Amino acid sequence: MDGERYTDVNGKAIALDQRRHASFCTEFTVSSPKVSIGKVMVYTCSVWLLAYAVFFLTDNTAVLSSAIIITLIGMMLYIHLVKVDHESLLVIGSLGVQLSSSYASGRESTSFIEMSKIKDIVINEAVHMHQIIYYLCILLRDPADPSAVSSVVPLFQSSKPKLNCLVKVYKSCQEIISKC
Amino acid sequence: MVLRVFFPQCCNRADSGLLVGRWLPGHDTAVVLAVIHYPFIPSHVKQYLQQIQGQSQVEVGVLGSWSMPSEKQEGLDRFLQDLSTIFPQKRWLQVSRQIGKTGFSCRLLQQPDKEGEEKEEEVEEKERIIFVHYEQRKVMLSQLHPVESPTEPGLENPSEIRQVFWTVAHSKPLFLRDKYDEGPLKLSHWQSEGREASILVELMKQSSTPLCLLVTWLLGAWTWLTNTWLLKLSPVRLVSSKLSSCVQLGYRAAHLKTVSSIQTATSHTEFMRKANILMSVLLDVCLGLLFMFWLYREDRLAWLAQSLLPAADRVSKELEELLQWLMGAPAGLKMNRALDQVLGRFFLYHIHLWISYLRLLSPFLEVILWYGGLSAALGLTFALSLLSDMLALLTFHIYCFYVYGARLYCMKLYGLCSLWRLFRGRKWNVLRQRVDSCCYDLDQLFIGTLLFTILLFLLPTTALYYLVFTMLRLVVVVVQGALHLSVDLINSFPLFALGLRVFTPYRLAEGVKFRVLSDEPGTALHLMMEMNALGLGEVVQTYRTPTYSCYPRDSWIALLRKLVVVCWTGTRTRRTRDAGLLDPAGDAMGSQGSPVKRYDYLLKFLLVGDSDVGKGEILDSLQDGAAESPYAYSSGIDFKTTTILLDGRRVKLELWDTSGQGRFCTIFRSYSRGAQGILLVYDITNRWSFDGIDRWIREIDEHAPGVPRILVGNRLHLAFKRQVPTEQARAYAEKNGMTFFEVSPLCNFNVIESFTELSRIVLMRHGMEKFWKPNRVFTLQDLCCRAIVSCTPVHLIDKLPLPVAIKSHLKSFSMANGMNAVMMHGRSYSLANGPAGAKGNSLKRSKSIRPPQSPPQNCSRSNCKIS
Amino acid sequence: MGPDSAPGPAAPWRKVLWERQSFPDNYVDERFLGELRRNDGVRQYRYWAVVKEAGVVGQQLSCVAIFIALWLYMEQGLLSPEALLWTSLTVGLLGYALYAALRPRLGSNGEPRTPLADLQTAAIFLSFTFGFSPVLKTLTESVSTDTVYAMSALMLLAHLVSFPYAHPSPTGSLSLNAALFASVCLASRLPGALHTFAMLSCALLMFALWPCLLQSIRDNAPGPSAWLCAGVCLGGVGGLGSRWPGGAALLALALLSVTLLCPLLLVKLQRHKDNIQGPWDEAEIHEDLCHIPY
Amino acid sequence: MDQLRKRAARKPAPEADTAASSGPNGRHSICMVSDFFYPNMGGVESHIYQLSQCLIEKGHKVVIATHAYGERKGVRYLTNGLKVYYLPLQVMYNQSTATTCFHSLPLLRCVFVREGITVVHAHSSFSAMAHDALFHAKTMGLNTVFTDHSLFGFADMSSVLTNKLLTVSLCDTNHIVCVSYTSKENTVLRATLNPEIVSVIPNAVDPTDFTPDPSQRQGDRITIVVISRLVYRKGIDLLGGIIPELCLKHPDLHFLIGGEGPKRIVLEEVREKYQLHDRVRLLGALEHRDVRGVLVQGHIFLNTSLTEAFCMAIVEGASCGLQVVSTRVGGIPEVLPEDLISLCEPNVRSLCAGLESVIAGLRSGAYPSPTAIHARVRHLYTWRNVAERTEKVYDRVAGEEVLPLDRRLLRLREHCGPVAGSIFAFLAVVNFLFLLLLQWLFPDQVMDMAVDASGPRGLWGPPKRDTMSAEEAAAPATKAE
Repeated sequence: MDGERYTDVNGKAIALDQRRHASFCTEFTVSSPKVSIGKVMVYTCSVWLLAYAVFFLTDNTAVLSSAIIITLIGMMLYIHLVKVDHESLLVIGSLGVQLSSSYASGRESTSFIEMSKIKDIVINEAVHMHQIIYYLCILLRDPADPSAVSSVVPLFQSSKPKLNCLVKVYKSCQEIISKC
Repeated sequence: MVLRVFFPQCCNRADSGLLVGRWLPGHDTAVVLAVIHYPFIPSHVKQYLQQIQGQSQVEVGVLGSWSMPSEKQEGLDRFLQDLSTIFPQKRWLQVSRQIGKTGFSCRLLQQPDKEGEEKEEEVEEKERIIFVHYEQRKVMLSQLHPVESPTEPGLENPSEIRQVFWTVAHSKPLFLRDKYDEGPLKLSHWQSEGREASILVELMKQSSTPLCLLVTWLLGAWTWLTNTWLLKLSPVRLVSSKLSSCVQLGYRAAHLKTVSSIQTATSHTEFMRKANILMSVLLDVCLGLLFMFWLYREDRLAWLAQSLLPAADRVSKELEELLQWLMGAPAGLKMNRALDQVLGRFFLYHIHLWISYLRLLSPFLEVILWYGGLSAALGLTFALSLLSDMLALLTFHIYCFYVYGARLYCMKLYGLCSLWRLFRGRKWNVLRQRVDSCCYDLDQLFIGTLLFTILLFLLPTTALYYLVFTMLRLVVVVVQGALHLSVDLINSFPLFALGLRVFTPYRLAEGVKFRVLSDEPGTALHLMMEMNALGLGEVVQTYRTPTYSCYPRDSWIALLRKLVVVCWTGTRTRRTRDAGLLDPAGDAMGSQGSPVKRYDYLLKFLLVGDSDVGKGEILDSLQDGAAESPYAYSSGIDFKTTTILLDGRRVKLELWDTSGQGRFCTIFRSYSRGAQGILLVYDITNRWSFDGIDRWIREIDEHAPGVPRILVGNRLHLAFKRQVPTEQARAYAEKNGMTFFEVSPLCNFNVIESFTELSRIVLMRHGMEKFWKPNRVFTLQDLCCRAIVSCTPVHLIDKLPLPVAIKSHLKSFSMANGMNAVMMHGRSYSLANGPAGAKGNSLKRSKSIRPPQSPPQNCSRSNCKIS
Repeated sequence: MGPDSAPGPAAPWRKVLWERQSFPDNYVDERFLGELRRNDGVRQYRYWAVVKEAGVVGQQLSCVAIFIALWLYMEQGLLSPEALLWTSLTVGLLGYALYAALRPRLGSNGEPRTPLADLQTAAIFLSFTFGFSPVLKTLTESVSTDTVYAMSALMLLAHLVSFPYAHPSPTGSLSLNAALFASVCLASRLPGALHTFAMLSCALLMFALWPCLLQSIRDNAPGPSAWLCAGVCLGGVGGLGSRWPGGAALLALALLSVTLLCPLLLVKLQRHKDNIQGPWDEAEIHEDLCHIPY
Repeated sequence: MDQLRKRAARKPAPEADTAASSGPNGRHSICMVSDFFYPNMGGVESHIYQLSQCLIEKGHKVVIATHAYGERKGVRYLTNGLKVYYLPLQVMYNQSTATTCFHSLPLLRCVFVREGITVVHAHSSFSAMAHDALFHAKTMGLNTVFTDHSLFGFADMSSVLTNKLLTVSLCDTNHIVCVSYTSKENTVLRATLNPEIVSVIPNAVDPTDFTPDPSQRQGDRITIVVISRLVYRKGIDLLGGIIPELCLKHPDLHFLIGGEGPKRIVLEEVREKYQLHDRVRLLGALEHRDVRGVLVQGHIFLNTSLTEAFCMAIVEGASCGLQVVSTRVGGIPEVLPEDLISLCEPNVRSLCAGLESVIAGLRSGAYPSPTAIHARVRHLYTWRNVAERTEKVYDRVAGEEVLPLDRRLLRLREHCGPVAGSIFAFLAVVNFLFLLLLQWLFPDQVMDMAVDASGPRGLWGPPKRDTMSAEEAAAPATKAE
């Protein structure tokens, strides 16, 4: 963990945590800021107030209850499916690369890619929404002919770090891959 | 290089001994399977390993030594090192645990095979070794996805994890040995508790065999029954294919067959499939029994039976009211009174018919229901499909209405489309696949406009009927679709797989994930390998048993298309034609032998001649001629494609049948555009048709000058009442510089030959040889064919003892040479472009036409003499 | 900002790209836009010639008016279908005689139609019209009257718009079809089947055959044709005026504006014409490439 | 408003000093914008590609922005690290994007900012994207250059409208490049420009691609080669008239026609009517690399265009040593010296006469050998020369100052007339506000600068691999950091 401050493509601050388990095994964790209680409170309160206003005008309680339920469900879905707290990339030399992302609700989704399937790890450029960003991605080797690229696995999809952060990750990945 | 050691968790605390396992080929990876504790006798170890290898095709070996810190420590290391000499290995692991350290420490001894002084070299920095701990039981039982072939995943895919899984899974015999039994060796590895349960399983397996046999026999009987001639009759077959209950029956039978097969499932997928099917059948039957239990209490059946008939009556009454409403001014729509009345009466009559049928049916209804209810014993699905069938039968009249409405509406729409084109003074050009402008005659315009107006004013009436009945049909179909969907669900639901996934998630593994256990400096890296359970959606997708209802009858999209698009079939075919027809590089040169096409040249021929001279017969006689429907009605044109062999080249012909009436000369004009050859057809039993040829030739010279043409006398099989003598026809052909044929599509005589010659002339005229002769190396087959043809008349080829394919090939060759001959003596080509063509070109080309090899006369004679 | 500094070199500037010249790229010669030409090939119109040409439009307009007037007569029962039939028959025969008389002199366009073919066509016309007239009668009875009027008005307008005024014969498909459509709509509102039949045959005479005759007359005798047009116009105004004065007034206005006012405007506005030609213009192909001599 | 004006006034400053920082060694960073680029093939496309390559050789930084072609979207790298942005914009009508004046601003701004663009160079007046780019660049305070590749008439309504649009979009463009003097006159008239800011820089051909090879010719015949899209503007109807006349006169005359298009029907009809199937060969659409192989088979190159700004085809033909016969339209008379080309009026008779004379000359062997012709033509038009002259334009443009918003509005008003002027002034204001919004949402400093991969001074050292895809490209780029 070094002092350098990183931001994502929208300028929000993110933290990059690099942990070396061994000379050939490194784990990067990009953690985006936690979901702020205050903001959530503001949103929910605003929605509920609105619902209450409607209820006040047309006094049927269905509006109120439905508003409450909808906000609750929406929040649940949000923290369970959308909001990613931190994404981590575990590079184990000669064994493989493991990407995992943990959601705000604590749900973890992990996938492991063997070294034999990986062709290279590169930084790529892409058009995202209406801006053009750099992103880190793993090139999978095509089993048919080893020189070709069958598909691309983008890394750190939810928290999109900026170039300097990517370069840092990229360099140490490259050195591990090149060593083994 | 980094060394991976897969270490079973259960051996963490085992006392010291030998590590038994396997080095994975292609990776420097060691899979530790068990630890043999000493004291032991090396020879025992070796033979034990031998027999293990015998039982499981895994080359298990001694990997190294394992030392657990305890008292009587002294001399242990020395001893362990000596072991390495006893079990000669290329690489020798020395894994040991120190007290107070969680991590292992490991030394790797390399020793050359040759008997030299044992050079021992220690791995300098410990981090070069990864210990991957795994849970033996889970790994043994789990199945990695996507599932692959059960053979060893060795060279074809170097995936390391898969190899580890394979190794562990296949060394079951080693685990089945009990630790505590009286063997010479003591091992520590995972082993199953609860032997009794497994014994029970064995007993069940034994007992299930005769049951399976019984079921198989029953099934055999059933299949025999279905294959009896009675059920082979086409109507029965058709009906049974339409009745979803029959389909369901056959489907279940197939299922039972798979389940009750005696040989054990070898591969994972097969096993899962069987289990799933079994579960779904069981579930199905249980539901069915429940249903029956509900159905047969406090005579719901009778109540159903009584309520059914009134319901049907109500439906039909509703329909009648609907029709009455339609026959009035529905929703204030202005409809044509007369047509409205006619249609309404027609449909009303149908309803009456229907009601009378129902009345006939009524007394037996309850019995039918009772027996139908029994079918639920075969499973709920069966009952459901039976229900849908009954629904289909009860709403047959709605279906009829729908069909009538649709047809009427389609016809109207076609008419309006083409007449609208005429209204704007356009016409659809088939060859170009686009709308061209053309000037019609005055009377054409007048009549067309009259018809257009009439149709336009009648359209809303029919459209309304179509709409209403489509709606009705849609309701019925939706209900049926829901039934089918539920049946499908029960049929294909992978219950067993889901159970596995829920209760023992590790059984269906999507992959693995690693957890870093301890990274204290100085020791090797320790990882924990865990299973990544398969997602539920994945499970359902993978193990869903395929069902019969995947075919479009039940898929909603297809169904909607059937409902809505019925009236656009015409346009659909046209669009498909777009793709199919002449490629943008439209001329025969453009389409020269690109390998993807299944033909070398694409030629467009026109069959012209007066009406009913049998152009249609000629086309129909082409067995492989793929027919294309006319692009819209009132065109009177359709075309077939066939592929002929010409001198060893595949030539694809598009044969356009212009309808004979003279009125269509405008259309004929547009066709003659792309046409590269014309067959003038007349009927030898019909004098007029022969005289009509003059007019056609004039037409051709006007619209398509110089296009090669041949004269074809049709219906040779009616030669006994011929009115056109052959000699006269041939003389006429000579005069007009055409080649002449008399064909008979009935006995398939000379038809293909005539096409072949025409295409040969056309290709010659396009100067095709220049394209294929130089870059063409004669295959041995071609040379042989030439040799044979040069000494065999064409009619003898059939008698040659050769396979059919080669015969046709030979024929094509002999035809080729024969044609050249005909063309030479009948100077057909040089005159073919008589009036319109430029003399200079034609003369000079006639020289260039001369075929290189002079063909033997006899075969050409034979060609012409036969006719 | 001036051109990039370059001393006026000795060699004069040439308008070529293939030789390097010592002038800056953005050099502007005094011969710049030298080949710009304005308004060449603009033909000057003379007023009366234009009026004569516009007469054809007027007469077509009034043809429609006459048709409408006839229809009005029929609808109000002031004109019996038999009378209409006989008159149209006689007129048709006269017209055909005139046409036949004129034809050999114009000659030369394709093969001449034989009288037999003409007879056949006429037979087809009559038989189809007669056969369909009952159907047509019931066709629009359930459709409200104003709809029919609107439709037919629209169609007549389409007929007038898409009528090939330069060469009335052969009549353009769209215009003829539109006219026939309108006449069918109108005829179907008439009281009896015979009325419909008469109306349709009259429409045929007026919209299909009259243009051919007019064309041949124009080709042969330009002088009389102008008076013919004038006569038709007067007839239209008069015929319409006898039933519907307001419409007649409108028609008269329209005729005046079309035949006199618009040409006046055209001639007046000629002076303000200003179009630019130059070497950049797309060359247009003059000769007729359909039949090249050989 | 005044602080808006302040922003506007302040806006050019960073651009200016970047220009200054790259000023002394005269290194510009240029963004070529056009709808037409590879995989679409044609004159404009090859012009952009070759020009960019030469500019990269000269040490400038060049990126290309075009719209996405089917699967080809995102960022790609071509030879020498020439970076191409295939932006996902909606294509409306034959490969030209739909324009709303605004929706392309965010992406184009992103490109301009992250590449540190100093000069925006738009191509082809048919491309809506190019006009958008000019508009946005002016809003962002960048200098702009526009290259016009095509001629327009003034006769009909549509051309009046398009000319008005061109007037508006070129009204504050710093410099305009035309490919021939005729095209310059045309553009000046259409856009009512000051002719001083219009430079004439012809297209070029790569002479090494088009070398003669007389051995390919067949001695027993005379072959006339025609290579063009088979459309009306290329005068295919004339060709259809020419073919039968000449073929009837000269039995040893053969036609070789490459290209595809709606007018193919005409030629096929002629061929069928006169049975010239073995003398007139329609080759269909040709790849650019096949063109030379077709050209060298012929003796005469025929061009029947009805309008051409600068006909590259005849230069290619001449470079392959063919005798060129062409119509005297547009800029064609300026292209080749009189002895290499014989010009005819655009009608069948004159073209036939010209061809007759050339054929006679060929029979009598009056013309110089193909190699001689090639030797003369090869030095006429080279991309290096084009690049040098374009560089001059850039140098001149980079110095000029960009009008702030208020003066820009005034200029629009007085230059494009009260109606259109005020409309577009309004649009410009809206665009400016939109830009401010974007700058507030995604500030420039948040965007990370793109690594410069192009050219000798790029980060990849000497370019070695051809057409590398973005992934492989970006990897070394970041390695080198």
